[in-house]
Amino acid sequence: STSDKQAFRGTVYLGMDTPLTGPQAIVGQGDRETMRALVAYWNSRGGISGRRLVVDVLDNGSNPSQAVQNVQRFVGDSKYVGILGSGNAAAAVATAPLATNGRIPFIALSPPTTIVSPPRPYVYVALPTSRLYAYNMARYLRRLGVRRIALMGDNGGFGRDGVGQVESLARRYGLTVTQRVIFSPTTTSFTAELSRIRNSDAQALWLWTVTPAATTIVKEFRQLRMSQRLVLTGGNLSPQFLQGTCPDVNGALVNGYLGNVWRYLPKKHPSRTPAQLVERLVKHRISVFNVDASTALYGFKAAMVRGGFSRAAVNTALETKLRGLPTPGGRLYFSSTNHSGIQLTSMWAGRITSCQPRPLFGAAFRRR
Amino acid sequence: MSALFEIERLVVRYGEAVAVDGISLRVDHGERVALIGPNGAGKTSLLNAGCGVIRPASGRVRVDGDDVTGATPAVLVRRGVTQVPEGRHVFASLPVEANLQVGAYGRFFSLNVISSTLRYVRRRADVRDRLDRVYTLLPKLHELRERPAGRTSGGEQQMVAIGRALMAEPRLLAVDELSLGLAPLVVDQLAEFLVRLNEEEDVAILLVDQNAVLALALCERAYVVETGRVAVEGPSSELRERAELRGAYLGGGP
Amino acid sequence: MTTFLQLIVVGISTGSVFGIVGVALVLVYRTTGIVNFAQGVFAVLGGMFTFELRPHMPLLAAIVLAVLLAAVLGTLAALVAVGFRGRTTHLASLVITVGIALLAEAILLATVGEVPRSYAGVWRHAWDVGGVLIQPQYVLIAGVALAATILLTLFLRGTVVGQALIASADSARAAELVGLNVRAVAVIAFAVAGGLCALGGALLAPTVPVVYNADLALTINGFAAAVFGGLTSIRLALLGGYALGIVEQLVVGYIDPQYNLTIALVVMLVLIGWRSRRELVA
Amino acid sequence: MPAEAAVRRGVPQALTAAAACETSGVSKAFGAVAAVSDVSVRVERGSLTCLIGPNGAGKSTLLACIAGLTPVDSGRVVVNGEDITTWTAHRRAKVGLATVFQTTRAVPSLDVLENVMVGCHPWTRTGFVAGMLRPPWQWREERSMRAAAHEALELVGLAGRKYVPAGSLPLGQLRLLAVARALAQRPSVLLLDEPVAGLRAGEKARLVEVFTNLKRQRLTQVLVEHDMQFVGSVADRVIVLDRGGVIADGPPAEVRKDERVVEAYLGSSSL
Amino acid sequence: MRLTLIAGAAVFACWLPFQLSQGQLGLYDRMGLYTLVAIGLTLLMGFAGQVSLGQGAFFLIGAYTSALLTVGLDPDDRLLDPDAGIDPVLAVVVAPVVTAAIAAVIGVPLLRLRGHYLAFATLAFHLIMSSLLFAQDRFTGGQYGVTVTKPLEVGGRTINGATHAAVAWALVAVALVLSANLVRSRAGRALQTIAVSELAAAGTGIPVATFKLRLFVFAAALAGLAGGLFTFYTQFVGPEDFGIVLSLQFVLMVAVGGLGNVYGAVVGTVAILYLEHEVRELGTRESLLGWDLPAQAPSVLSLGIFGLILIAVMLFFPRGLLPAVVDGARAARRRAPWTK
Ligand SMILES: Nc1ncnc2c1ncn2[C@@H]1O[C@H](COP(=O)(O)OP(=O)(O)OP(=O)(O)O)[C@@H](O)[C@H]1O
Ligand SMILES: Nc1ncnc2c1ncn2[C@@H]1O[C@H](COP(=O)(O)OP(=O)(O)OP(=O)(O)O)[C@@H](O)[C@H]1O
Ligand SMILES: [Mg+2]
Ligand SMILES: [Mg+2]
Repeated sequence: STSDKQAFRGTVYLGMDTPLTGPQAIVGQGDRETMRALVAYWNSRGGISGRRLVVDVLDNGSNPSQAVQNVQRFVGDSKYVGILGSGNAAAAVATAPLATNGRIPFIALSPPTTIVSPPRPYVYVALPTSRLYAYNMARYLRRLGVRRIALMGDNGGFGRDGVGQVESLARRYGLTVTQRVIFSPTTTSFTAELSRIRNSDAQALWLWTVTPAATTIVKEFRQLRMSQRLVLTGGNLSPQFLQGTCPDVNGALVNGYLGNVWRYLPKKHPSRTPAQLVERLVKHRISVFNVDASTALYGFKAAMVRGGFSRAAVNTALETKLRGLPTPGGRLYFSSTNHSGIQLTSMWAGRITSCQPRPLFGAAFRRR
Repeated sequence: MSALFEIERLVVRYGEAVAVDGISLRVDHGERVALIGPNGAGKTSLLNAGCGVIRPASGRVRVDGDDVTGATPAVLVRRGVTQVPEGRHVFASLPVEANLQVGAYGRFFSLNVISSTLRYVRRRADVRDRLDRVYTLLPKLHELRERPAGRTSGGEQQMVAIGRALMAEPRLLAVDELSLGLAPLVVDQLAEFLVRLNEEEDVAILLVDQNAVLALALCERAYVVETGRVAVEGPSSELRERAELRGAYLGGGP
Repeated sequence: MTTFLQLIVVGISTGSVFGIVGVALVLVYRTTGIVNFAQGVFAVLGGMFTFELRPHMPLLAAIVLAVLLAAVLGTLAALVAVGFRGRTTHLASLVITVGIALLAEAILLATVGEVPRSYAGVWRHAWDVGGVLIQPQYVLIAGVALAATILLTLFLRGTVVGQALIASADSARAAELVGLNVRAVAVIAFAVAGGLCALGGALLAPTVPVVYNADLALTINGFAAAVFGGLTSIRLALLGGYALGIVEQLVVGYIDPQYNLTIALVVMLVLIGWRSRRELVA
Repeated sequence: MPAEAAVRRGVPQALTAAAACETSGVSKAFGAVAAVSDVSVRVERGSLTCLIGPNGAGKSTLLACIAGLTPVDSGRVVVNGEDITTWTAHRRAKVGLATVFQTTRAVPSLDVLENVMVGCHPWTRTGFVAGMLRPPWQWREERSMRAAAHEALELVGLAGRKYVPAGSLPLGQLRLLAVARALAQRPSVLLLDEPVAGLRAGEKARLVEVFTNLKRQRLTQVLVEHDMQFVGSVADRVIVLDRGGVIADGPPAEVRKDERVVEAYLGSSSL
Repeated sequence: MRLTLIAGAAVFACWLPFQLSQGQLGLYDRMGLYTLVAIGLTLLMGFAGQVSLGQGAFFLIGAYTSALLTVGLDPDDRLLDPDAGIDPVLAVVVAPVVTAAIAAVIGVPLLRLRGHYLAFATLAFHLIMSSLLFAQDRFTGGQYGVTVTKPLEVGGRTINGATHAAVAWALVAVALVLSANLVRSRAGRALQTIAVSELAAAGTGIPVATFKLRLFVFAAALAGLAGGLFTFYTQFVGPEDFGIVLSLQFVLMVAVGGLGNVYGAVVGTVAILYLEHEVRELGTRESLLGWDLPAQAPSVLSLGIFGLILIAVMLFFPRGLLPAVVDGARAARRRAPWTK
C-alpha cells in the first residue's frame, strides 16, 4: 500500500503471463489470486530485502500467440527481473525459448516435461512433472497390489505425456498396461470405452486428463458401477473438478505435492507453515493452482534475497542457492542439471474422501 | 361519413429519391378505384405506404377516419385492408392450400397463440367456405393444393397470392398488378369476380394493373400517377376519352 | 456383437443430445430464418437452473421450472435477435445470437461460477441389458428427442399455427401482409426451442456435468445434426444427430477414439453431399 | 454429305436442316408433374416465335430446357446445328443463347449499367488475374463493355437510369433491365419469358419496335407472353402449349381462332 | 485523388509500427494478419455470397506449412538437426501456395454445396483440421505445437517486431487494391451475379463453379499467406491459436465491418481486435471504479462486454460499421447548408 512507500529502498518487478480469459481461465484466476495475496503480504512485511515487489500481469487469453506477445513485452523491458510463465501448458512451451534467448529467469506454472528436460538456461518448473506423478503413483499402486492397469488420456499434451510416462516405467513397477485409450476431449459419452475396460481384467483405471471430459468420465465410471479402482493425478485437485464430481470422486486414488494437504503434515514439516499461510491469505481452502503459483513465487523471492535484483543474479541464485528451499509445495531443488524443482520427497499419494484428498506420506506407502 | 380508406398528401422517400410526392387519394365503401401510371411512377410505393409495408416520410393514412399512419400491415389487415403484393411473395415451402389457410388465419394471429387459434377455429366453417370459393374461382389452385407454392409456375404463384388475399375477408382489396403473368382467360374470370365481389359484398377495390384498358373498364374511378404526383383524376369513362392517355396507357385502343 | 450393440446404444444416446439441439435450431431457423448460435446456451441454462432449484423442490418440479425459465429467456433472446422491424438482416441476427451466447456465458460465470454442475438423476446406475450398458438418463433424453421430433413435425405440418410460423420465414413481407407478426413468431419459436433445449440439458446434467461454457460444443454438434436436414427438416435433424452420434461411437469402438470427430464429420459431409445432390435433381 | 455425318453423330435426320433452334421430343417432369412432354418445335433463323398457353402449361420449363437451366429427362436440343443437349448453361450462353427469366432479380450491389455489363460476359475475357492487375487491354475491354451496355440500355429506353442502384428499380424497369442484359450478350438466339410483363401500352410499343428490329438483324427470338395484343404485333408464328404439349401452331391470326386455344387459354371475351 | 489517398494510407500503415510500443505492436501486427484473412472472407461472403465458417482452417494450414517446412517435415530429423528445414522466406512463400492447392482440392466437392450446407462443410473442415493437429502429434507436435527457432531473414535483415507488422500491412494494402480492383471488374461483377442467383448467372454465360472455386482459392491463399507470416510473429505454432472460435471470429469481423465493401474487412478486424484488447486490459485490472474485482472478473468482463457490444452494433448498424459511417457521412453532407 502507498502509506509505507518511503520505507522501501526500491521496487523490483516480475512479469506474469497467465490465461485470465478463454478456456483455461480457471488456471490463471487461481494463479493470479495467489500472487496478489502473497505480494500484498510480503510488501506489508517490508518487501523483499527492503524492496517493494510488483508483479505485472498480462492476460494471454489462453492463446500461445498472445502469450508470446506478453512475454516479449517483459523480456524487452529491463525492469523485469523474472517471469512467472503461463499456467496453460502450450503457452508455456511457446514462451520458454523467449526467456532463454532474452536471458530472463522464467518459472512456468504448468507441467510440460518438455520444457525442462533437457534443462534449458533460465527456464524452470516448480511443480511436479507428469513423470514425477507417474513414478509416485506407480509406487503406490505396487504397494496396493495393483498389477494390471488400463490407461486413459486425452490427446492433448498432459494426457499423452502422462500415458507415455506410465508406459515407459510400468515394467519397473511390475505393472501391466492392459488397455491404453487416447481419446479426444470433445467426446460426449465415454460409456463405450469404459464398458470395455469394465469387462476387462484391469484392476485400475488410470486417468490422465484435466479437460472438462474428466468430470464426465468420473460420473460415468460410477454410473457404470465399475469394479476397478479409479486413479487420478494431482492436476485433478482443482476445486472445479472436486466439486463438479462430488460425491462420485470419493474413493479415487490420487497423488500430488504437498501444499494441498498441509493439514496432514507433521507440525514441524517446513512446508506446513508456508502452505497454511497461503491458505489464510487466499481465504479459502488451498487449491492446486494456489500451490503452483505460491511455490514459484517463494522460489523467486528466495532467489532475489540470496542472489540480488538483476536477471543474471536471480538466475544464478535459482540454480545454485535454493538447495532445498521449503515452499508450500515442498522443497525446491534446482541445479544446473535439474530445472524441475519438486522431487519425490515432496510427493504424497492417497485417496479422495469427502471430496478432499487424504494423503499418505513418504514411508507410509513406499514400503511393500 | 368518413372514407373507408384515405391517403392524404403522402410522401415516400428512398434516401434522397422521392418516389411519392404528396399524393392524396380516397376510396369509399364499396368503391372500385384504379391507379394508372408509367413504370416508376410510384404506384407500388404508394400502396406499400398505404398498407404499412413502408413508412411514409410524411402524410396521413386513414381507415374509417382513424389515423393508421406508420401502423404495421397486421393492423391494417385487421381493419380490413389487404394487399396483393407486386411480385408474388408466396410462402414457398408451404403447400398451396396452407398458403390460403394462413391467409385466413393471419388476421387472428397474436402472441397468444391459443386464443388466436381458438378464434380461428370458431370460424372454421367460414374459412372452409371461402376456400371453396377461391377454388371455384381459380380451379388451378385446387389442382395444386398439395404442392409447395414455390414449386409452381409464375402465373400459378400469382393466383396463390390473389387467393390468399381473398381469404382474409378484406373490406378493401388493394391489388398491385392483378394480371401479371396470368393467362387472359384467368384475367377475365378474376375481373368478373372482383366486380361481383364488389357489388355483392361491398368489398372496395384499389387496382393497379399493367393493362390500363382493363383497369378502367373494371373501375368506376381512376387516378393517373406520374413521377410521384397525381396527374389526372376522374371517372373512368372520362379518362378513357382523354387523348393524352391513349398513347401511353391505352395503346392502340380496343 | 455386444460391443457393436453397446456402441450403437451410446451412439443413439449422444446422438439424441445433438438431435435435440438440432431440432431446436431447425425450429428457429424454419420459422424465423435465423441460425441461433445461442441455442446451446439454453441446454446449459436448463442444467444450471435445475441444479440451483434442486435443493428447494423435487427433481421433477425443478426441471419443469427450469424449462419455463429458459422459455422466458428464449423470449428475450428472440426480441433482441429479431431487432428493429425491417432492418436486421439474417447475418446480423446471427451475429446478435453470438453476442447473446457470450453475454449468457458471462452472466453464468458471474453468478454460478466455473464449477461443472451435476445432480443425481432419476436412477443412479446404468442398466445392464444382456451385457449392454444403458444409461437411464440417456433413455429419457432419447425419449424427449423422439417425442419432440414427432410433436413438432405434427405441429408444423398439420396445424395452421405451425404453418403460419413457417410462412413468416418463407417471406417476411408476405407474412406481414396477411397479418402475421414476425416478432411474435420469433418469440414463440425461440421460447419453444429454448424450453426444449433446457429440458435436454436438465436431463443431461446428471451424466455430463454442465459448465458455463459448454454451449459452443452443443451448438456446433446441433448445427451438424440440423444441417443434415438442410436446417428445415425436423425429422432429418434427429436422424442427423443419430448419424453423428453413431459414427462417432463406431470410430471409438473400431478405429481410434482420437479420430471420432474427424471421421464422423467426413461421413456427415458425404451424406450431406449426397442428400443435397438429390435435392437439386428433385 | 452433311446428312451422313449427322447420322453418324446420332442426330435424327429432321434436326439437321438450318433451323436456329430446335427441340425434338423434349420431356421434363418435376417428380410426378409432367411439365413438358415430348415437345418438338423448330424455329427458323431470324424469326420471332411466341409461346403462349395457360398458366402452368410448361412454357417457362421449355425455355429452361433450351437454355440448359434444367436438365431434360429425354429428347434433344439443337441450336445453330449443334446438339447441345448435354451442355451446361454457361457453355450454351457462349454460343449465343441468351435468356430473360420470368422472375429476375437484378444484382443490387451494382448499378443498372453494371448489371447490363454482366451480360457482356460471353464475349469478353477479363479473368481474376487481369481483373486484379488491370493491364491496359483490360481497360479497353471494360470500355467496350460499357459502350455495349449503354447501347442496350438506349435500345430499351433505360439509359436515363444507368447510374441508379439496380436494387431500387420498380418492377417494369426491372423487366427492361433484364432485356437489356440479354441483348448485351450479343446472342443469336434470344429466349424471352414475359419480357414486357408489368409495362404499360406505350412502353410495350417501344419494345415491339426493338424486337422487330432484332428480327431484321437475323436474331432468332422465342418469346413467352400473355398479352395477346403484344403477341399479335410482334409474332411471326405462335405456338400454343397446354399441359406440357403443343396444341396449336401457326400464324397469330390463325391461332387466335383455334377452338381449343380459345377454350383453354383466351376465353370468349378476350380483352 | 482516390489513389493518392489509398497510397497515403498504406504508407502510414507501414510507418506506424515503428512508432508503437512493444505492447501495441503485437496488437497492430495481429490486426494486419487477420485483416488479410478477413479480406478473403469478405470477398467470399459479401460478393460471391458463399458463407465460409472455416476460414481459420486455411490460416491454420498456412501457419503449420511454414512452420513445419522451416523446422523440417520429418519429425525425426527435426529433433536431431536444427537445419533440417528450408529457408523461412521460402516457407512463407510456399505457405499460401500449399493452402491454395488444398483449397482447390477440397473446394471442388465443397462448393457444390450451397448456403448452410457450405457453411457447415467449411466449419467441419476446420474442426477436422484442428482435431488432426492433436491426433497427428508426432508430425504436428500435438498440443505443444512446433517451436520455430530460425528467424525470418531477408537480405540479412530479420523480419520481426515492427518490420513484421510493416510487411503484414503492406500485404494488406496490396490485397485491398487487388480485391477492390477485382470487385469492379468483369470477374467481380460475375461473382456478385452468382451471389444473387447461380442459375441466372449460368444463363448469362458465367461458369459458376469455376468462378466460385477461383475465388475460394484466392481467399484461401490470402489466409495461407497470413498464416505463413503468423508463424514468424510468434516463432511458434500450436493448435490453441487456431481453435474453431477463430473461424467464427473472422465471420464476426466481416459482419461487423460491413459486407459488400472490401474496406469493411479492415474496419471490422481492427474494431474487433481493438475491442478485445481493451476489454482484456480492463479485466486484468485489480479494481474498477473503486470496486475490487473478483477472480472471475477478466472472463466475465471480456465475455460480457464483447457480447453486449456485438449485440448493440448489429442492432443499430445491421449492415455493419463501415456502411453506417458512409451513410452517416452522406446524410451529413446532404444536410449541410454549404453544399447547396
Ligand atoms: N427500395 C427502393 N429504393 C430506392 N428507390 C426505390 C425503391 N423502390 C422504388 N424506388 C423508386 O421509387 C420510384 C417509384 O417506384 P414504384 O415501385 O413505386 O413504381 P411503380 O409505379 O410501382 O412502377 P411499376 O409500374 O414499374 O411497378 C422509382 O423511381 C423507383 O426507382
Ligand atoms: N420447381 C418445380 N417443381 C415442381 N413442379 C414445378 C416446378 N416448377 C414448375 N412446376 C410445374 O410445372 C408445370 C410447368 O410450369 P411452367 O413454369 O413451365 O409453366 P408456365 O407455362 O411457364 O406457366 P406461367 O404462364 O404461369 O408462367 C406447372 O404445372 C408447374 O406447376
Ligand atoms: Mg409497381
Ligand atoms: Mg412461366
